[in-house]
Amino acid sequence: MALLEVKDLKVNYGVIQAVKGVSFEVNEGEVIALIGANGAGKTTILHTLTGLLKAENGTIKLEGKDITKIPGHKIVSMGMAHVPEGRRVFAQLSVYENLQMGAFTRSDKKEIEDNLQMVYERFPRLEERKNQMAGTLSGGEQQMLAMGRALMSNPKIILMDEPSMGLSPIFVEEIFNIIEKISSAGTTVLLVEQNAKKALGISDRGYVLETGNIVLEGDSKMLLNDETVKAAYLGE
Amino acid sequence: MAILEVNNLSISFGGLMAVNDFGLNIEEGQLYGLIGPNGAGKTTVFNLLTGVYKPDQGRVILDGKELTGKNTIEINQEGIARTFQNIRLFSQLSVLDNVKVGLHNDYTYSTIEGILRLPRYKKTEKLMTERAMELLEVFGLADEAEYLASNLPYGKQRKLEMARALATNPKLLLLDEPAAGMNPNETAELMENIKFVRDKFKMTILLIEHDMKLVAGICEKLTVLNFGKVLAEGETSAVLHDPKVITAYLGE
Amino acid sequence: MRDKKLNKTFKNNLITYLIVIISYALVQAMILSGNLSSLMQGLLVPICTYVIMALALNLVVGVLGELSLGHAGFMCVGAFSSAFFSKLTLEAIPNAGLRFFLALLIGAVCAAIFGIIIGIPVLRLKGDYLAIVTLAFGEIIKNFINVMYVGKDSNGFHFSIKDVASLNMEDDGLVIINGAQGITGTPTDSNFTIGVLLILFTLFVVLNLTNSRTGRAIMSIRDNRIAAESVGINITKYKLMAFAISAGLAGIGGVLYAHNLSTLTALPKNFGYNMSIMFLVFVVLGGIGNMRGSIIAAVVLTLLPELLRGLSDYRMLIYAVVLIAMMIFTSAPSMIEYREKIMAKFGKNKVSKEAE
Amino acid sequence: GCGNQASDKTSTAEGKNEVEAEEGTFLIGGIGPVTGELAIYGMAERNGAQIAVDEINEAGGVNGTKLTFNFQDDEGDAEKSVNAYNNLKDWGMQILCGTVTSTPCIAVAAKSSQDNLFQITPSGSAADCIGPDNAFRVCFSDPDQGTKSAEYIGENKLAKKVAIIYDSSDVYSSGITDKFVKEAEEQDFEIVAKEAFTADNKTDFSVQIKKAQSEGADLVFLPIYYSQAALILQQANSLGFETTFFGCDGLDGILGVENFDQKLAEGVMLLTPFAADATDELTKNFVAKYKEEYGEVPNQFAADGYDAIYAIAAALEKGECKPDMSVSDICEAMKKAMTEISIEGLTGEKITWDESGAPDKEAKAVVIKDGAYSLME
Amino acid sequence: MGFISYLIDGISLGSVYALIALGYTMVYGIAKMLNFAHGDVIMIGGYTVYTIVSTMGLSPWLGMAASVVVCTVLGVAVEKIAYKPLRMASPLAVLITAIGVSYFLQNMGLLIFTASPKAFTSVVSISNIKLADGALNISGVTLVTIITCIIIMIALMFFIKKTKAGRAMVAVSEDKGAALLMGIDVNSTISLTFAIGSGLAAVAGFLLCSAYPTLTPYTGAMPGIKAFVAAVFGGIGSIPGAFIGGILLGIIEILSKAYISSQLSDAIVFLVLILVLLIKPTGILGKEIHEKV
Ligand SMILES: Nc1ncnc2c1ncn2[C@@H]1O[C@H](COP(=O)(O)OP(=O)(O)OP(=O)(O)O)[C@@H](O)[C@H]1O
Ligand SMILES: Nc1ncnc2c1ncn2[C@@H]1O[C@H](COP(=O)(O)OP(=O)(O)OP(=O)(O)O)[C@@H](O)[C@H]1O
Ligand SMILES: CC(C)C[C@H](N)C(=O)O
Ligand SMILES: [Mg+2]
Ligand SMILES: [Mg+2]
Repeated sequence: MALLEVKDLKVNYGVIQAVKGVSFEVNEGEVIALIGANGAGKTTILHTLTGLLKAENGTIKLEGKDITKIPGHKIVSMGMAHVPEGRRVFAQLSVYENLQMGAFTRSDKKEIEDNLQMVYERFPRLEERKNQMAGTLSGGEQQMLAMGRALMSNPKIILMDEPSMGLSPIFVEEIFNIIEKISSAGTTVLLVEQNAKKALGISDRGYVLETGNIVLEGDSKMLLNDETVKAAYLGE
Repeated sequence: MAILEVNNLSISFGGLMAVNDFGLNIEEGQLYGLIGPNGAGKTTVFNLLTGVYKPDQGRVILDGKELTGKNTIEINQEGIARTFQNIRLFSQLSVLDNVKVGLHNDYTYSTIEGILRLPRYKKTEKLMTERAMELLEVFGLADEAEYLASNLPYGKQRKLEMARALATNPKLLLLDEPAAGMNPNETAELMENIKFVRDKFKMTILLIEHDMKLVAGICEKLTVLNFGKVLAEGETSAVLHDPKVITAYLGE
Repeated sequence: MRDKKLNKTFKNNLITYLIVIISYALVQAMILSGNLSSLMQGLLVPICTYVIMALALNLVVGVLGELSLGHAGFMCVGAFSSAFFSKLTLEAIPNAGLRFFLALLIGAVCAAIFGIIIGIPVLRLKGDYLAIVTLAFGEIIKNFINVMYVGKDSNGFHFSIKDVASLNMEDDGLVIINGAQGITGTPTDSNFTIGVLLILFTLFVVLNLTNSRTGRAIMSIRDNRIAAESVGINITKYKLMAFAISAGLAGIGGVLYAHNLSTLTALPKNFGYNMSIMFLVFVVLGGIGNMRGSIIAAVVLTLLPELLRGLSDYRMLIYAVVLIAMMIFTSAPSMIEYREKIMAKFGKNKVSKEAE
Repeated sequence: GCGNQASDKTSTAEGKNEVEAEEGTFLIGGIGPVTGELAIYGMAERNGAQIAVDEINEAGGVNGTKLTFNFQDDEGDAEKSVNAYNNLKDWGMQILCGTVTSTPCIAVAAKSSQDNLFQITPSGSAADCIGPDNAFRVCFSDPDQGTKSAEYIGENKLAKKVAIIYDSSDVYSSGITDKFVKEAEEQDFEIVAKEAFTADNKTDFSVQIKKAQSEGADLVFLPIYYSQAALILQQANSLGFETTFFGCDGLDGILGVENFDQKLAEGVMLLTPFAADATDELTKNFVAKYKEEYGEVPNQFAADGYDAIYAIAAALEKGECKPDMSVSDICEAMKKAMTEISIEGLTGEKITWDESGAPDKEAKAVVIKDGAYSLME
Repeated sequence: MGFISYLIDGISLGSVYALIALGYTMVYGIAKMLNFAHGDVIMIGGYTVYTIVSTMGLSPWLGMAASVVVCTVLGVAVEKIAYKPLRMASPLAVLITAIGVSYFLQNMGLLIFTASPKAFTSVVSISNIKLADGALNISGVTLVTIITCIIIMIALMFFIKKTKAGRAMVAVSEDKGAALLMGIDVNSTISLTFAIGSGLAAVAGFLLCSAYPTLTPYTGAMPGIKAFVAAVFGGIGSIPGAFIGGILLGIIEILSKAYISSQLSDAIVFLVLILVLLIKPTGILGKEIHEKV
C-alpha cells in the first residue's frame, strides 16, 4: 500500500482552479520528483497535502488513512513534514528556537536532542548561528534552517518545495546528497523542483505537472531521456 | 576608467564580519558577476552599495562621484538601481504602474497639475506610459501591463523588478539572483533579456547568481566572495577554473 | 489592453461621481415634492460631513497605508477656526456665501497646517505607534480647545486658558470661544447643496491625486517602502503631503459640521477618539482604499442609528450587532470567496482574474 | 409609553417611531441621552415626565384632551439631538419637553425657534438654552447656580477658604464655576484652589483633593454630577480629608447611588430645588410612583421632567390650546400663557416664568444628615 | 513630601493601567489585533463581582472567581463569533469588529444594569499603610494591584518563554501557516490567548473598581483606551513594557495635574507620550523589527 496516495485532487483559489484533478502516489522509501513550470500548481498541491489549503475535491491518504479532512496541525504528528516554498522561518526567533519549533509535536527530550545533533551534523552552519535571529540569515542559510526544522519532527515523509532555490552550486549538490541521505535513512521524500535534472537524477519516479494537470509520469531515468521533458525542463 | 570603484568596504553585524575589506572595479558597459557561497556577503554588498546599510569603513565611487554615506534615494538618483533577492514589488499596483513609479524622478509635473489634470499632466503621463510599455516589451510583460503585480507568476515578477529598476535610468544595474526559481528555459530567456538590456541601454550590470549556466553564459568578469572577503576575481572562465573557487563554491 | 485600463479607472471614477450627483438629484426631487421626512432632511448635511471625513481618512489609510486615529482632531481644528472666523465676521461680511467660502479656506488651511505638524512624527513611526500618536494628537487639540477662552472688544482680541473673567475685556466685549461652552451662535451657512459640492471637490482631489504621479509615489511607499526608496521616491515628502492633504480635507469636513449647528463644543462625543474611530469604521467597512465604498459606508452607518430609533432602548445594541455582521460579511475571506463563486456563476470570473 | 414600555405599543412599519401619534391628543416630544455616558440624566427625565403624563391623562387630560409623550435618544450630542428633534417632528410633535443637556439644547432651540415650536427644557441649564423666545426652562441656570452658591456660602459664612473641583470639559460644570468665581470676589471668602478634571480623566481625583487639602480649604465646591462626586467623597475620605462639600443640582442623586456608603455623604450641602425625601404630599407620592415604576429613588432631574410636563399642561390650559391648532399657534399661545401661570412643582412651591424663559423659584439648600436631605436655614 | 505622595498616587493609578495593559499587550502580541473591547470586558468583570458580592451578598472570593470565569468565557466566545471569521482578513477589519463588540458590551451593560452608577465594595480588605506619620498613605488596593501586576507579568513571561503553549503562541504570532506546519493548532492557540487576556481583564476589572469604586456601563471604556496608550507607550507586544508603560502613564498623569495644570493634564500626558515615541519609535521596550533586505 502506498504511503501517500492522492486521488483526483482539485484545488481552487476563489474562482481560479490551480489544481485540476491530480492523482499520484508515493511509496514507502521512495524519492518522488514533482516538476513543472512556474505556476503549474506544485506548491498548491503541497499546501493541500499538509492542510494549509482545503481541497475542493479528491482524497489524500497517508498510510491508507484518509487525511483530506483532518486539520493541518494533526498531520505533522502523523508523520508528514513540509519544507515550504520561501522557507517561512520564524524571523524573530533564533535558529535554535526555530529548530525546537520543528519538534513541537514531540515530547521526548532525549530524542529531540539527538535529532538536533543530527541536524547540526547535516548543517554545521546552523550550529554556528544557533543564536542568530532567523530573519537575518542569508537566503541559503534560511533554506538550511527550513529543512532542519522539518527534520526535527522526525517525519515518515517529507515534502520539499524547491529546496535548492537560491543555493550555491556546491550546496545544491550538498542538498541533493542530504536528500539522498534522508531517504536512505528511511524517510520518504516528495520533492518539488525547478532543477528538474538534479531532481530526476536522485528520484525513483517523477511526475510532470502542467497548469494543474499531470501530463507525464514514470521512472525518473525514463523521464530524463524523454524528449518533451528535455525540451521543456532540462533546457537541452 | 572604471564606472564603479569600491575600496576596502566593510561591515559587521554584531561579531560577524559580513563584508570584510571588499574591493571592486567595474568598467562601463561591463556585465560583471558577483558569486560566492551562501552567506558570503553578496547581498550585503548590494545593500552597502545602495545605502541600505552604512559601511563601517570603505568608499564607493560611481562614475567619479563619491557615494559613501549617501542614502538610498540619493544613490538611486546618482545612478544605481537594483533588484532584490526576495522580490519586492508594489504588489497592489498594476505592472504598468510599478514601472511608472520607477520613472517618477525623470518625468515630472507638480501635484497640483496632477490634481487639476492640466495639459502637462496629460502630456507627461502619455510619455511615461509609452516609456514604461517600451520597457515592459523588453521583458515580454506588455500583455500583463494591467495585472496586479502580485498576480504575476514568479518568473515574471523577477523580470518586472528589472524593468522597474531600469526605469530609473541608472548607470549601474544590480541584480540579486535574477534567475532564482526559474527553470532552465526561463533562465535561458532571461540571459537574452539581460544581454539585450546591456547592449540596448549601454548598461553596466553587476549581478549575483548561483546558476552557473547563466554566470558562465553572460558574465565577462567575476568576483568571488567568501566569508565576506574576496576569494578570487578576473575573467569568468579563469575564475571558474580556479581551484580555490571550485572547492569553496562550485564543487566538482 | 492599456486603454482598457485607463477606461477602467476612468469608468470607475465616473460611476462614483455619478452616484453622488444622481443621489443628490433624487434627494432634491424628494424635498421639492415634499416626500422627504424632516429627519432625513436634517441628516443631509451631517451625512455630507461624514462622507468627506471618510474620504479624507481613506487617503491616509487606504492610499498611504498608515493608520490615523486623530482625524476628528483635524476636523475639530477646521470646525473651530472657521466657526471663529464666521462668528467674528457675522456683521462684517453679510454675504453668507462669501463668508462661508472664506471660512472654508481658513478651516482647510488651518487643518492642513496641523496635518503637517502631526506629519512629522508620522515619518518616524509605523502602525500602532503612529495610530496612538495621531490619537494623542486629536485628544490634545480637544483638551486645548476646552480650556481656550477668546474674546474681542473695542481694544482688540483677548486670550486666556483660565476663564472668561481673566480675559478682562471691556463691557462691549464679545466672548467668541468660551472654553468648554465652545462657540455659540455660529451662522448656519452650510446646506445640502454646498455639502454635495464639497463631497465632489473632495472626491475630485482624492481620485485625481491617486491616479497621478504623486499618488503612485504614495502608494509605492505603502506597498514596499524599501523598494520605493530604491527607485528614488522621497518618502518624507510624500508621506507629509498625504497627511497634509488629508488633514486639509478633514478640515473642510469640520467647516461643514461647524456651520450646520448653531453651537460648537469639543466634547468626546463629537471630536474625541471615538469619532476618529467612527471614521475609521467608515473607511474599513467601505473597503480600504475604495472611495466609493467609503461614501456608501459613511451614508449607511450615519443613517442606521436613526432608522433604528423605533427600537428605542435596543437601538444601539442592534446597531452594534449590525456593525459586526456587516464587517464579517464584507471582509471575511470565506464570505468573499462565497461571493466570488456567486459572481462566477454569472460569468463574471474574468473580472476577478483581472487586476482586482 | 416610551422606552421599555415601548414593546406593548405597535411600531410603525419602517420602525421609525415606537409611539403612535394618537389623533386628538397633544403630541409632546422629549429629547435626551438614554445611551452613552449621560444616559442616567436622560432616563431620569424621561421617567419623571412619563409619570406626569400618565397622571394628567388619568385625571382626564388638559381640557379633556390627553397627552402623548414620545422620548427620543440624543446620546448627549448636539447633532444627534437635532436628528431626534426632526424625528419627533415627523412624528407630529407639537410641544418639546427637552433637551436634557445644554449643548444639544442650544442647537435644538435654534431649530425649534425656526419652526416656532414651543420648547421647555427640564434641565438644560446653560444660559443660551433659552436664547430664542420660544424656549423656556425648569431648572436654575448655570450662572444663577454659580452666583447663588457663592452668595449662600458667603452670607451664611460657611467658609473662609474655598476650593473648587470642576469638570473643565463640561458645559454645565464650567458654566457654574465661571460665575461662582466671579461672585466670590463680592463675598468674603477666598478661592484657594480651582482644580479641574476632564471627561477623559475622571477616575482619579487624589491630586485635586490633596491640593484642596494642602491649601487648607474648609469648604470644597463641587459644581459637578454626582457620579464623579461619589468618587471624590470616597477618595477624600480615604485621604482623611475632613471638610464640607457644597454642590449644586448636579450632586442630587448621590444618595441614590446603589450600595453607596452614605456615611461618606454626611454633611454634604447642596443647592437643589428638589429633595427626594421631602415630606410634602406631592413629593411623597411622586417618589412612591417612581420607585414602583422604575425601582429607583428619583433624583431632581426626574423631578425637572415631571414639572416640565405640568408646566406644559398648565400653559396649554391657560392658552386654551386645541390639539388641532398649528404648532406655531400653540407656541404663541403657550409663550404668552407661560408668563401667567404659576405651578406647584416638585422643584418649587410657586414656579413662575418671565418671557425670557427663566423660572422664578426658590433654591433649597439642603444638607445631608443621617443619609437624608434636611433643609438648611 | 508632597512630591512623594503624588508619586505614590501616580503609581496607584499607573498600576491599574498596567494591569489592564498587560491583557491588551498579551492579546496584541499574539493575535496581532488591538482588542478595543478589552476595556468593556473589564466592565463586565466589575459587574459580575458587584452582582455576586453586593446584590447577592456572597463572598468576594466567589465573586472574583466567578468574574474570571465569566470574562474568560465571554472572551473566548467573542473571539469565536466575531474575530475568528476575520482571521485571514486585514487586521483593520478585526479592529473594527472589536469596536462593534465594545459598543455591544456597553449597551448590554446599559440594558442589564441601567445607567445609574453602582458603588463598588472593594474586594480588598487590607487597610491602608500610613508612612511618615500619616503624611504618606498607600492604600491596600494599590499594594494588591501592584503585586498582582508583577506576579501576572512574571507568570506571563514565563508562560510565553517556557511552556509549549507559550511557544506555540509565539509561532502563531509570527506565521500562522508555518505554525500549522509545526503541528500547532492555530485556532485553539488563539482562543487560549483570548481566554488568558479576558481572564486578566476580569482581575483588572475588580481591582479597578476597588480602587475607583463607581461602576457604570462605561467604566471600562476610558481606562481601556488609557491602557492601550500605556501598552503602546511601553512597546506594544512587550509584557514588561506594558507594566512600565502603565506605571509611567499613571505617574505622568498625576504629576502633570499636580505641578503643571489640572485642566491641561490630558494634553500634557499625550504630549509626553508623543515625545517619548519620537525618541523611541517602538515604545520604551518595544524591539525594533528590521527586516532583512
Ligand atoms: N494565493 C493565490 N491566489 C490566487 N491564485 C494563486 C494563489 N497562489 C497561487 N495561485 C495561482 O495558482 C497557480 C499555481 O500556483 P503554484 O504556486 O502552485 O505554482 P508552482 O508550481 O508552485 O509555481 P512556482 O514554481 O513558481 O512555485 C498559479 O497560476 C498561481 O498564479
Ligand atoms: N541585518 C543583519 N543582521 C545580522 N546578520 C546579518 C544581517 N544581514 C546579513 N547578515 C549575515 O551576513 C552574512 C551575509 O549575508 P548575505 O545575505 O549578504 O549573504 P549572501 O551572500 O547574499 O548569501 P545568499 O547567496 O544565500 O543570499 C550572512 O551570514 C547573514 O547571516
Ligand atoms: C442633566 C443635567 C445634568 C444637564 C446639565 N444641567 C446641563 O445643562 O448640561
Ligand atoms: Mg511553488
Ligand atoms: Mg543574497
